[in-house]
Amino acid sequence: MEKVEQRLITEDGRRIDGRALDEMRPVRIEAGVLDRSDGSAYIEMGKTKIYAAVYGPKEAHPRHLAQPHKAILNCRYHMASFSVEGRKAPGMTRREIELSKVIREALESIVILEEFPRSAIDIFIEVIQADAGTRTAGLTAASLALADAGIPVLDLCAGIAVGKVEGRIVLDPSEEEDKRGEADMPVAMAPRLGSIVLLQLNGRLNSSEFREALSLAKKGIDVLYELQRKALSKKFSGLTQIGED
Amino acid sequence: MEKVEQRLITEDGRRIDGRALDEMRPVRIEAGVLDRSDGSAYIEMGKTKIYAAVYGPKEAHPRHLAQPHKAILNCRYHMASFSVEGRKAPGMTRREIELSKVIREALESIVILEEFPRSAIDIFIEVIQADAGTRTAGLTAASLALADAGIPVLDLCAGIAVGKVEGRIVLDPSEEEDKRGEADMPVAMAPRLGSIVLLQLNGRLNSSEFREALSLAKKGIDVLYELQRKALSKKFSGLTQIGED
Amino acid sequence: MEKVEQRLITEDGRRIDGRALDEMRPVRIEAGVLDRSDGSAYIEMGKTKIYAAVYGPKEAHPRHLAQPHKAILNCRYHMASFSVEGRKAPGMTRREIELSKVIREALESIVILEEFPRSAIDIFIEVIQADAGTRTAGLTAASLALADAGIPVLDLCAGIAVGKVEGRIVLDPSEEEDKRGEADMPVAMAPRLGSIVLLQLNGRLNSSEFREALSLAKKGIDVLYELQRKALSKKFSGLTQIGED
Amino acid sequence: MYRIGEKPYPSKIMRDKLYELILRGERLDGRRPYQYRPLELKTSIIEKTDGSAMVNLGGTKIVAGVKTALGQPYPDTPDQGNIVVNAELLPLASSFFEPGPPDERAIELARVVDRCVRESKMIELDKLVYVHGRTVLVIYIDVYVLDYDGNYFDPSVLAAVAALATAKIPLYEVRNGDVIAKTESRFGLPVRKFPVSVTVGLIGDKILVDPTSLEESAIDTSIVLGWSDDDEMAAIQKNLQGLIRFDTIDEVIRVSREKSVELRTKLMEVLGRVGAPS
Amino acid sequence: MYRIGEKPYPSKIMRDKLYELILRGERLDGRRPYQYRPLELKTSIIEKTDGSAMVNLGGTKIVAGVKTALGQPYPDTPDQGNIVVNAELLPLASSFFEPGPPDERAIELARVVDRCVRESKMIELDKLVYVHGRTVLVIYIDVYVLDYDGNYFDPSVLAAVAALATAKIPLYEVRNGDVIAKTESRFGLPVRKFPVSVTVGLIGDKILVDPTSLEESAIDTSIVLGWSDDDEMAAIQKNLQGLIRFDTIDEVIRVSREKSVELRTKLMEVLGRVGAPS
Amino acid sequence: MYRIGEKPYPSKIMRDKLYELILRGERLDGRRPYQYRPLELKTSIIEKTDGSAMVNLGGTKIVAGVKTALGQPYPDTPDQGNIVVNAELLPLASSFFEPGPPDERAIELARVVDRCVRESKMIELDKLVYVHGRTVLVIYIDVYVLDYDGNYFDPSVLAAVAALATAKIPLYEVRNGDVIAKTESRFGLPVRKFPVSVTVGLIGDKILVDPTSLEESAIDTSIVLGWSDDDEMAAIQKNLQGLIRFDTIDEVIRVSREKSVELRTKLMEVLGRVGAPS
Repeated sequence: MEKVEQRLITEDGRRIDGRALDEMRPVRIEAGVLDRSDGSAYIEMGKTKIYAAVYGPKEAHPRHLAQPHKAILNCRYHMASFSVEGRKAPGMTRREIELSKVIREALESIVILEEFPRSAIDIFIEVIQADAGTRTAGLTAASLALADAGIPVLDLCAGIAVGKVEGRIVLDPSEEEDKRGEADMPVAMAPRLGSIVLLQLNGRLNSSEFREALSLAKKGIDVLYELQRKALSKKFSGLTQIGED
Repeated sequence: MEKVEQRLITEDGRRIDGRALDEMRPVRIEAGVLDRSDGSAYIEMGKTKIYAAVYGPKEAHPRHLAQPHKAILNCRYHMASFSVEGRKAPGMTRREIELSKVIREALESIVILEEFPRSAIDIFIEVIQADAGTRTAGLTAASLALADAGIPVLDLCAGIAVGKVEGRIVLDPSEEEDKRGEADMPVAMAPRLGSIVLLQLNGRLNSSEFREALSLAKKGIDVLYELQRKALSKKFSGLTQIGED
Repeated sequence: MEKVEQRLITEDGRRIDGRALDEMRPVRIEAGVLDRSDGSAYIEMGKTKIYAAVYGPKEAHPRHLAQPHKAILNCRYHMASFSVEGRKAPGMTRREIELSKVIREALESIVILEEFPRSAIDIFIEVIQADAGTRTAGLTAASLALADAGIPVLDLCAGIAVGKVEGRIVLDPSEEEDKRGEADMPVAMAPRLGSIVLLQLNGRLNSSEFREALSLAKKGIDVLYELQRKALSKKFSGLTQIGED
Repeated sequence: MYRIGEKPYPSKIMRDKLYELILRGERLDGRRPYQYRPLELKTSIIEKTDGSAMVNLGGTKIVAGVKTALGQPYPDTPDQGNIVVNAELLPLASSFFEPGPPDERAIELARVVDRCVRESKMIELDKLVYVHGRTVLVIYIDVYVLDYDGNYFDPSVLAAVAALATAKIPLYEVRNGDVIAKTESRFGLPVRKFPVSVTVGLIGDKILVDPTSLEESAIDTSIVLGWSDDDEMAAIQKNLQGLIRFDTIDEVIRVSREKSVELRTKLMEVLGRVGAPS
Repeated sequence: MYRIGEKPYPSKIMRDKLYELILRGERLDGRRPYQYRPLELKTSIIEKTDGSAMVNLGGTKIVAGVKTALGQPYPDTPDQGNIVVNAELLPLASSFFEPGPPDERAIELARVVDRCVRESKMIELDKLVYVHGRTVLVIYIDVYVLDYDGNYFDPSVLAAVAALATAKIPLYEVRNGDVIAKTESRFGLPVRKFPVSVTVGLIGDKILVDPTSLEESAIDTSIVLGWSDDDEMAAIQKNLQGLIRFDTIDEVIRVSREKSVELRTKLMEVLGRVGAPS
Repeated sequence: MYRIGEKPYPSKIMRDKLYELILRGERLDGRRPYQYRPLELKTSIIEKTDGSAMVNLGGTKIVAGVKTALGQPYPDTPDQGNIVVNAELLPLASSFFEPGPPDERAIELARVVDRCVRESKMIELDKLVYVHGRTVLVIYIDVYVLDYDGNYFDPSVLAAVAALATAKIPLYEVRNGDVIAKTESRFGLPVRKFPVSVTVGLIGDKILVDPTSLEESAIDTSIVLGWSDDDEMAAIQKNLQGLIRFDTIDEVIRVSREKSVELRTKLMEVLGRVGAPS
């Protein structure tokens, strides 16, 4: 434990890693990165590195889980043992089980499940390095992987965390800011539907801070949404135009 | 550990909590205490507090467990983590698994399973406070919950423990008597059938002590059986007579 | 830990237990030793003591595992808690799971699975004492149990380990030789098919040592194969000739 | 993967009917949209715990118990006591629940209760350290759902908070590095906040609070908001599939805040406390 | 919930036939009602254990092994060694058994063996304490059912008791608080009782002992009685569904007592002991 | 019992076609029988590990990470550091893989990687002891299969070895029996061998290397050979059902040895090392 901790925000409103309060970390988003799955994506946000893959629609299994009028969606958010400081023991933690649930519920909101009765769609999110914002980055990659798999959706969705650090609302908190900050609020939206698909809060915010945080999240999500669309168009133009990279 | 332990039975035949040797603790029995289940009951014996609920008959699941000529009975005896001194780790202990089996076998003896081929009846016993005699109290509550669910039985059954403490046979041992006594014998009977449905012994008894213990148990069981019938009649009269409590 | 360890091989080429380099431990092989199973066998190699039993062919269960054109083979290699130095915790270790796989794959090579579509054959190997060479001895017993069950096979198979100890290739290493030696190589063959069905190596061997080890294993396997055939003929002659032992 | 006992397909007819009622300010069970079901709260019901509470919210019944023990702090908080929350959806409470280890819903419930208690700073955990980095108080909170008619979040938070607020622990003394319990006298935990959660159901552009099990299968989605005091949220959890329209958020915050004050007032009455703790 | 490999529906025809035979003093396999199957008992068969035994009772084969190690006593018995019993119904023993962790039947078997050994006070556990409250002998008893034709209780108790009675452990010495094993010399455990169990099957108003697997599916119910010596029971376990009529109990006690003497005599012969231990 | 996601029945037609191609020195994807697919190897890709590597071998993608920590040695090797290998066949890599704890294939993969590293004596484990019998370095190697088109053994061994060879650990100092990490400077592990494995597929009297997923379902069987250096094997694992004819063994050894030299050369290039380590 350090005796005197460095301030997280300088007097001129810069963060430890030099970012402005409303600035997200460098992002890289790619579609179609894994061959075996029906759709896949890769995302990097700072040092956070995540693969997502989609299998399906396919026969639901075991059979009694099949729904007569729609597909079921399964989702597993999982972290590699080496993805975190120290070493995570193999096996799903309670945190991973909870995040799998909220991510699945977010995606169930946008996938048109009624198109595939009696079938199942499996979504696998593998965090190979975790450096804050993994649930929202994982969701962003998973949404892209669904689109890459050609599964019909109402909209893409993307997510990002907002935080409260030393009294200020910041976009896309780093791990250090997350750990030492006052609040962390992961948000995901389907922008074209004008809707929130994921929303959680750890830590304390009053009503007006909450509104500020939500607006800031919207700003970041719009950027990610654009990157998702570019990644898709790059993937599909690459497939149809011979000779292109 | 106390150096000199208090005697459990005084010279004039009174027990630590003031009871006579053949006296049970205060009992409270109610039927129909939980709304969601098909039948339910609550029992208090001293500080022992237990809920029981019955679901079914319903379709057996998974299917290959279904029996063509009768219902299967499932039973889970489970203790809340906070029900005991110290804290029980979540999850079923070997003791809970054994008791689930002996309670289920006792109830299988009285339920007319042949009335519901291919179906299942689930019985859940939740001990929210354990202070000796939980398996027999749980069975007593479960039998009442079955009747409350309208499931046909050959008879109600009720149970109580008898113990040997400082050489004397006592009814309904307290936790202290159980821990420091020489023997603990849980017994359950279906009185109208003239039969024992559950019988276990931990500790040492000779043949004549065994016979004395069994008679004493019978005495206690007859009281509980009467209380079960009253609880049922209170529940069902309450349902049919408008305006009654 | 001993400061000065005894040499494992004397100057005149004898091993700690008096065996020659190419000499296996005393072996006992019996068929039909357990009544409930469809086929069974018992093997002792030195202090290694193993039972094997076969159930099937029978209906595959759960159903979705059934194969339309052949039987599935299940195999469990399991060690009793008391079979080893110290006490193995109950439950399957990673080692037991791996060995179950390689033994099953060896047996799948010789059983004519196509004769029993949609069915399952279960093989259980129980090591009640482990003193080196258990996987190959277990496989040898399992192959005999399959034959005892009357399941059609292309050939019997038998196995034995070979080791490298103080630079010398030895047959059927003892536990001490296994622990302190340079290499341990379990081998199993179907002699009449001129084929290897199991082959593993732990430790270091160069190409020529490998060839020497494989030849030595073949020598041991031929002996075991003969003992398997004798055990079978003893079992079946015993069944048909009245009055025989 | 972890979806056990999933609820049946929400019938479109039921949804439309509920929406129509809400438009008129009504509900299926006669309540108004922003009205909770009758709430009963009893404390100190399990003598073997350090603190306990039973809550009935309409047809949903929760029991929570608190036990404490000495233990090691987590490596990253050597100067704080520990909180461990476990929740179980008992199979006797509903045919939606199954026996076995906690499923994803039970884990979510436990973690939401945990966040309400922890992030609100309800307990002054730094006062529960006896030997820095070595011996602290560990507080186990076990929550059981005994009967389930929708909305297990709010009564679970109430039960956990009431059990904590009424818990009595021994006085611990440090002698030569050993921590010794003086069991003859018992004291309350250092409580400074009384968090409550409010579950809001969303249906189109309308909202309601405290949904029943039947309503849960008809609404579009729902969200749980944990208020640490009248002015501050400590936890939020959107917790069913479905969309939350941007234009409903302000009303969600406003109503949940209002209801949180109402629930906290009721809680303080039962605890025999008025206003903020000393 | 834990019922794996449940036995098939007892055919009423089989039950009636068995009852008729019993009325005439006969059984399906030619035995008399109160007659055990042939019993074989061998000890010291697993060299890597401290004690071991194999028992064949008709077509039921059991192997038991005892291992010992130093360990901590349980908090509530700081002045006693520990006994840990584990039993497994191996899938090679019967198509009724499946691979996997011990099911409810295996757990019941282990706990009945445990009670026979523990409640009979077979082993003087207070002589196995080396440092009060800190270091005691832990005795692991592992029982495996290798072949199963009914009644795994009685041969399991016999195998466990024979393995314990013949076990040899090192001499332990305490030096400066450390407990050191002197492995050069080995000694027996402090044994003072030789418990045996008797399994009684009930069919209407009649009883029989040591049921086969076929009989287990025809009788009404069964009960296991553990006798710590000729005059005292240490454990009872009714262990199948079904009713025990009050009017059969005296006969159950009488017969089980008689058979327990017979089994104990056989056990003592194999152990080379006559009468009570010194 | 542990067979999850077993591969479909190898069609006889596919087998015959593959065999015909091999006879002509060809393969389904245009390779020659003894030719590996394109290999890419990158190290230091996960900043939070002590060492990491990603390997693409055709359509098979593996990531491996190394973490180290202080721990206790195993009782039978008090004078050696520990290696712990874990492998997972992630369900995103193939429809043959399922979520859940490692199945028998993942366990086999981990144990084969472990043997290649351990039996080759790649790491001088005796240099990783800080307090004899009490404090040693524990090396955790975690291998994940991210995309699977056959042969996960060889790229997993390459990834693990590359991650180990590039790992940087703190300098540890012993002061008064305490082991203290000096994190300001980091050093490589004591590496002296560079094991690689070669997977050989067998089909009748012919062999091929590095089978794809499609080929795995057509070949008769396969075998993995771990070469610790140019002249010595450290591990062998026959790993699919099927027969290895005696008359193919010599060719298996010869070819695998040759390919191991090729793979090791490629590995050393990436690691920036030439020839044997100092």
